Amino acid sequence: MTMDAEMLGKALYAGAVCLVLLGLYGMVVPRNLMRIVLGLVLLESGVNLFLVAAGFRADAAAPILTAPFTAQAAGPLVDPVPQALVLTAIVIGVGVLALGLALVVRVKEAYGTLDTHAVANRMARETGADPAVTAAGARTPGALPVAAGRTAEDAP
Amino acid sequence: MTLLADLILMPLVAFVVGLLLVLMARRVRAKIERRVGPPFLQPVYDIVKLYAKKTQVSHGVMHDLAIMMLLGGFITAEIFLPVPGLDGLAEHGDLITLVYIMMVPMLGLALGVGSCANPNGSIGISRALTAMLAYDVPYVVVIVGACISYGTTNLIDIVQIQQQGGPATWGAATMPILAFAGLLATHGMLGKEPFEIYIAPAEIATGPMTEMSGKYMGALFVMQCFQLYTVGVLYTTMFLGGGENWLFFLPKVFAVIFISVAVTNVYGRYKTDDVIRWMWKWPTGIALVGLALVMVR
Amino acid sequence: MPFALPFDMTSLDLLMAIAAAATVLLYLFGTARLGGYLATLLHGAALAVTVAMGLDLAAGAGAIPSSLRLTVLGQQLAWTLDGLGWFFLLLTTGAAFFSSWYMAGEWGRVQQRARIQHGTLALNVLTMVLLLSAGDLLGLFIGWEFVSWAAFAMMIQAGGPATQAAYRYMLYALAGAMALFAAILVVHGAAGGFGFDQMRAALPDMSTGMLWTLFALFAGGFGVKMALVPTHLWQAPAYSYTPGASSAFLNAVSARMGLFALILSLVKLIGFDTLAGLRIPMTGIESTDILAWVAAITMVVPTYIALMQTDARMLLTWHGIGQGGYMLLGILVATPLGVAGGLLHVFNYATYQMALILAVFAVIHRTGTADLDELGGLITRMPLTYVALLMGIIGLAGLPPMNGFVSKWMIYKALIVTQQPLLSIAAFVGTLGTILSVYKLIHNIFLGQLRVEHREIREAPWSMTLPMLVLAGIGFVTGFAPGLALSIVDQAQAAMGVALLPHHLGGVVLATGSLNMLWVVGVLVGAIGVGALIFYVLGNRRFETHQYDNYAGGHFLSADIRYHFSHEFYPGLARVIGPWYRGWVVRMEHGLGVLAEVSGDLWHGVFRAAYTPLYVLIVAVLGLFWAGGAGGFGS
Amino acid sequence: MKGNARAFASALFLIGLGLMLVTLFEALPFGGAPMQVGQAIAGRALEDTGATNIVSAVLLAYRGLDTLGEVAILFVAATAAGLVLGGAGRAEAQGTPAGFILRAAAALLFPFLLVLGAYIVIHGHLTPGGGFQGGAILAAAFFVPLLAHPASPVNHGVATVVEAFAGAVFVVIGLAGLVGGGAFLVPLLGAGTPGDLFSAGSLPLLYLAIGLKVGSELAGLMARIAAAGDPARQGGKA
Amino acid sequence: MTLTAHHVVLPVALPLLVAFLLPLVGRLSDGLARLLAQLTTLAVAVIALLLWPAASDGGALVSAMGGFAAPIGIVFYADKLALMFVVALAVGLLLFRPRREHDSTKVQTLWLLLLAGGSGLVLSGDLFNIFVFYEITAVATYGLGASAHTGAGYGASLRYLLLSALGSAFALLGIALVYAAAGTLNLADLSQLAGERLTGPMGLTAFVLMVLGFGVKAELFPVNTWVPEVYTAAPTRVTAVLAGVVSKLAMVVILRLLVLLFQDPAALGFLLLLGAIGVAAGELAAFRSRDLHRTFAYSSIAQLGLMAVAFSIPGHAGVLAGIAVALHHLVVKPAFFVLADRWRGEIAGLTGAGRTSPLAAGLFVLLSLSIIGIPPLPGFWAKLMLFKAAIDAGGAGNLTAVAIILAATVIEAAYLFRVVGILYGTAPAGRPPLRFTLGELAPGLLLGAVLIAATVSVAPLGDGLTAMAADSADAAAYASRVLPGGN
Repeated sequence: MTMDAEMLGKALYAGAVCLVLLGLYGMVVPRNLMRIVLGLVLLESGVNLFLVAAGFRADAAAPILTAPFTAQAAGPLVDPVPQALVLTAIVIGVGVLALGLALVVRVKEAYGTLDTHAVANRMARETGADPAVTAAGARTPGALPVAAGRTAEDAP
Repeated sequence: MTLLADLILMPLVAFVVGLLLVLMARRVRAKIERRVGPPFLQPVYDIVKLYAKKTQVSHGVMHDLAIMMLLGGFITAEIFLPVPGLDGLAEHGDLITLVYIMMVPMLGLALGVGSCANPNGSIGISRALTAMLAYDVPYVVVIVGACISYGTTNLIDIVQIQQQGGPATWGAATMPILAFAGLLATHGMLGKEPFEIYIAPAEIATGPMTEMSGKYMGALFVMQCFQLYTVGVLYTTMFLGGGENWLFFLPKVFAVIFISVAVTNVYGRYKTDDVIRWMWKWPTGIALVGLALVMVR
Repeated sequence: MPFALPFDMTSLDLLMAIAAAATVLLYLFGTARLGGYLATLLHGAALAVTVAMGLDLAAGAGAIPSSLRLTVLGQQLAWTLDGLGWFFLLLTTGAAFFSSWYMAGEWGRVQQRARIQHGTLALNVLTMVLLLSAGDLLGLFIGWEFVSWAAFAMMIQAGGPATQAAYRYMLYALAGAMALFAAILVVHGAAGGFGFDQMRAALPDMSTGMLWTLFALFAGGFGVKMALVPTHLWQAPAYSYTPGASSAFLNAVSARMGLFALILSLVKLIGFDTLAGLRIPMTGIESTDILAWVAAITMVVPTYIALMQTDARMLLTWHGIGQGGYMLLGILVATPLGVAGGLLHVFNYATYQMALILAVFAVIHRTGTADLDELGGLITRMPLTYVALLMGIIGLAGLPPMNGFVSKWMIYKALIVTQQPLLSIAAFVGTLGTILSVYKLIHNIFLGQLRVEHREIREAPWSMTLPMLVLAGIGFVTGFAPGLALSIVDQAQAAMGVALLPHHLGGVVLATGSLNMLWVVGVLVGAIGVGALIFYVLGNRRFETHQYDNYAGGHFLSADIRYHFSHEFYPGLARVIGPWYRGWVVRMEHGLGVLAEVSGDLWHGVFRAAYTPLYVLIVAVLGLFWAGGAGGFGS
Repeated sequence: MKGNARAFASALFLIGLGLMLVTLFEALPFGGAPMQVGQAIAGRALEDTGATNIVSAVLLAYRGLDTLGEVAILFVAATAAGLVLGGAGRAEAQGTPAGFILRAAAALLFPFLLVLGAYIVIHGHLTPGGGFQGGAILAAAFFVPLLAHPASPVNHGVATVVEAFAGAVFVVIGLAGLVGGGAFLVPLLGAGTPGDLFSAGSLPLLYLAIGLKVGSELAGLMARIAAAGDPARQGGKA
Repeated sequence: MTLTAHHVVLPVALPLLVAFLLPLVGRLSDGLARLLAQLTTLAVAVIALLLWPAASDGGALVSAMGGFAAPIGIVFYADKLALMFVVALAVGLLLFRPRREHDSTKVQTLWLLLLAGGSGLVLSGDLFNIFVFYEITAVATYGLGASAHTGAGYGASLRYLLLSALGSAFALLGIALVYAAAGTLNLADLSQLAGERLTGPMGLTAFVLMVLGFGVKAELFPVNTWVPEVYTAAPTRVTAVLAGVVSKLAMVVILRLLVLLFQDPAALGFLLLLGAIGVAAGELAAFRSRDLHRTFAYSSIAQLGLMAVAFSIPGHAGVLAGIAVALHHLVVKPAFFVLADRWRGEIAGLTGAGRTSPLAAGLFVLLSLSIIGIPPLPGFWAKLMLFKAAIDAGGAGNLTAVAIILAATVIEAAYLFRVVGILYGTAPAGRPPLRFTLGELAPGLLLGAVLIAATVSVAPLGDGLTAMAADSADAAAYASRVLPGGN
């Protein structure tokens, strides 16, 4: 394996690890749900990068057969399977992200804030203490929450 | 045949010796109070007078039954208490049985007094039972200690063991501390002055005897005779080597009762709590020390 | 078998069939007009079969097999009845018979849910039959759970405070059951199976540590049901608030299932010699000594708590706990005399405790209350109940004419002969406390001043007084001739593998002082006769005065003045030992509850936290570190 | 926990995690992938499926079920978002009109995006790209006009019909294999000559179905989120 | 038509087909869409049952997707265990179809996709394919969790989505590690290579990541904080299915990983630790919860912890115990949630509810007795199997786990019978009677009947389960059936 392939490998893995760490930091530390969703995206891209890197072969070409269309002619090929997996993983990421954003919109409407502690406290109060939350009494999505801003008890 | 003789003789002997003991007690009290004291047959006169009374007031069937249980209980106790020459049924019931048989009359009295529905009577009985609990704890320790050291609970064997070597092998000699604790407990058992919390004439108008009159009071007097005799003989049997013959036996019994009577007339009455506290502190402590010594051997 | 059975059914199967049929029939027809008598009939039949089995066992049958077999998930469960099981079975069916007889009459009609009471009583008998005839440890555990839950069903029906008491009982019972489950699992681990013989085979090569855990788990698990001291708080309220006849049944028998299981596990399976071998290293204290001291404390402390009770039922149930201590102590002496004394005490206790509880409920039936401060002077109104209660308390206190004295005497004798002074003193002190508290019971209810409102109450109906008096009669007869009961005890003692105690009709002959109750009771009765003679012959005829013709220190006692002395009956004693009741065990129980709540809140907080990804991260890092460590990094 | 304490703790743990991951990846044979399965597939992909783009062969033939699952996930996400956003009453999608450049370019871009998307979808089995990539471009094609004129009402009618049929076609092709006694998602219609448009049997059909489905779903999804109102402009501070 | 091995894919393909078409049908008429959805679910259940005899005699039905043999293509492996869970899922979804006010075509679609995802999860024999089906189930669960249209519903679903996505990323990282180390994704192939490729830190790290990933749905310790929120906020019928059936499917996946890939004691120890903590956490939190929903949510965390402890015991005894606990919980928990559906709000507010609806209270007592493990109910036999397996396996870890479970049982009995006491208490005047309509209670009573039937026929049931466990715990048999000629 030539020197640059070695360096490329290191760079790829280092990149993947950095993305994963950034993603995790983005999910754990911030208080705003939107930032956590974005952290999630970073994390998933890091994992996808690692997944692709797992199939890389230094002296191999991309798994597309050109003109003479014979297997032997094209020489050693990079492992196609991880590339297929990554495609699926990316689409999964998109799907989950879309649903996440939809929920973020709804939470913002329902509670007027995206701060995890505030949402957690109001949710607990809504289901825990307030037995009146029966199916019939569901709050229609459109209704504006009573206290729009951050109130005292939302502190962590 | 001899058994039938024993059955009849033992209670009578007990009654007579009891009367003498009561007389001795009253004489000693008189001497301490510097007066002559009652004539020789005074206890007999008292009992006869009470039985001869015209009006015999009863408070229900249980009151009568109590008197019967009283006398019956003590008569049974006497039969199971071996005295020189008369063994009675000691073979069939040992020391523990005897202690429990002595409680039957106490229970009978309590039931009788209870059915009199007199508050003084009830308070008296409550105090009597509390006193019983107080003095019985050291007494039990003494009994257990004695039985373990003799290795048997059969009264006849206990007497024989003590008589083998004369005074040297008496209970008091081999277990002096236990004997002394036994003496203190016996004093409490007699219900005499420092521990006389259930008669207490000043506070509860002679307690249980409030509603007793006529032959009921007479029965109580008889009970007193039996009680003095039984307690005295029991202590002698356990610690003073019992009696080879009556000549040596009676002085010992009288000596035991004399000590108790002498002490009685010098003391005022304890409060109920103090009776318990005193009984559970000194006699029990001494008895436990005695017990420890016995166990060490 | 004295009578031939339809097909290859053994007598044990017949008994199980009767018990099962009783449960179903009584639940359906309990409130029917003749429901009560049907119940008595069925329980009577069960008693008859048990007695027949006894004769069979006496004829040397060893054990009565049952055709009930069950193989589940590779476990074979079988049910056979041996002498030990039969002894407790006799008590169970006997107690059920008297309890249903008591319920058959007026008491049953006045109950709102007699159907449930009848049904649960029959259910309890069925579950106890299964427990007593368990053929292996798994069968024992299943039977144990059945009995616990059947008792729970019986306790909870009264509602109100009874539900609370039943809930507390269920927690204790379940904790005990889990300890038992752990024990049989430990055995399974060592012996590879749940069978009794497998356990015995595996005993020699068990390490001492494992034997200690087995001992602790068995003693703890079964001790909870017997209400040994640290776990005794639940029994008094639970057994008191159960309605009438069921409470009598529970008091007489239910707690003794714990003793049966303790004997089965510690004596029959592990055996006295192995237990004796188990010593605390430096001190030479044996495992049985520890249990003996727990039994001693169980004898003394609950008795003196009973002394302070003001409710008659609570007083008696607290004594129930105390008496349990006597039985265990007797058995743990491990000599033929001690074991016979302990087992005989189980029999005697069942007779007088049941009589007492039935009497107290008869008083409740008539006066409506069991509070000792609200009663008094009932001897004139309810003489028969008085007699039953009197004979009962003489038995409970262990005084000569009644059978209670015989078994207590044997226990004292065994303790003294085996040179254990402190334990025997504890036993005596326990008895003294009992005497005081039973006198308070009979005085506050029957003696003293009759209340105005109780003037017209009538004696309890025959259907209630008769069972009581019969039980008291049994107590007196087995007191007069203890040999009868001792022959029953021999069955159990033989099955336990302990040498039999030579005895005759009157009692026991021992080199160190023997007891012949024929003479003791005979002379006592004779002497009382002489006392009666003296009473009636000497002195004039007696005449009765009315209760209010009393004299109290210069004060004429009229009806409206309330002068019955019953509240705080032993004031002096209360002042001395009052401060000793510091309720350590109550605070310990409360502490456990708080601990569970605090840790529950802790976990509740964790689940409600808003930053769970941090926990996930932490666990991931620790997991990887462990994985790395375990796998050997870079290897 | 206070804010910064939590940040510090998580940073600490992250560094720990990072170190461990790095040392772990050191042990991985980078560049020398074991190719246990990859080598076999690379060798036989051409004559099995006839597709020159081996990744598409893996995607549609060897791991066809993954792709079906993946499409299903997108569909689930779209349905769930629809359920969550509901949005029946969200007709008046207010919003500031886009800038002039966007409005002008939108009309111009639309046809090019369509052509490019279609090309990538159709040539999926020959050249890099395929149903998903093409579908995304198609979705962008339909989304750009929406960005240009946010006020214009979006009709989901057509999109759902296309979506439904495309998904159904994919599964029916799969089941067709089953009917003939073979396995699910068997490549049908022979391999054809490698290189030309109509080769690799049923793979292009599958890719077409995927392309349409992904395109309509993503477009519908983005439209619905946009219609639900921009979270930033939704009253109250973030 | 005769059912061949290849028809194993139908439980996945059929619901997907109908799900894709449902929005169209929904436009025509809602009723038709709901009917079609339920018919499909019924069809899946019937197919799975028809496949049962074929699976039981041949050991398992193996179907290679696209005709490509094992290591290259994706393989479906349907043994009795998998088919049983497919049937359970289908029946569960039928039994607990959403109530009128929560129902719409979209919910029906999600219902079908949950069925497809769940079946695929259990049937699939390929690691990445399992991950894809896991994601389908997860996203369907997010959607259904929010279908109550309440603020709490959205909030709970969002937090659950974030946690689950974090878990999925870890799982994907784990799968990538496995692929980087072993080069193949087929479980059978991997189980043969596991010997030399997946041992050491690499394999363990992959295992830890995958357990954290799949653990989210299997309610394992660190990643189960979403359980109380989602189970309380979601409509109760959804919760009944999620808690009852879906969480078991994820646990089966973890079982497959354990049995086939990671027989390493360190891995088993890690799962044992998570399981034991889960049991303790679940029971203690349930002891302090104030309403029935949260109590049962925490109780299901504890039960799943029990399963994790069972599966962490090597050999088929552990697997048998785990399956027994899973099946028992699968019957009991939904029935509990049926009760919780009507008895909402503070537990204290339920006094006297037992008198107004005695049948429901009777059911509650029966279920509590079984979940505590009182003989002769099946709960007892399940726990007995678990304890026996743990004790036979020996080791300090197992013993402490048994001790924790025993203590937890007492706490479990405490909070369950505290509720029983309240139910049978005397209702304060003026409280509207919480009466159960028979329709509402029907699923609960049905499950109660199943419980009693199981009690009666515990012996044959036990033998069947033992055979199933012996088969699914046998990695060699798995590999020989899947790999052609077992290379």
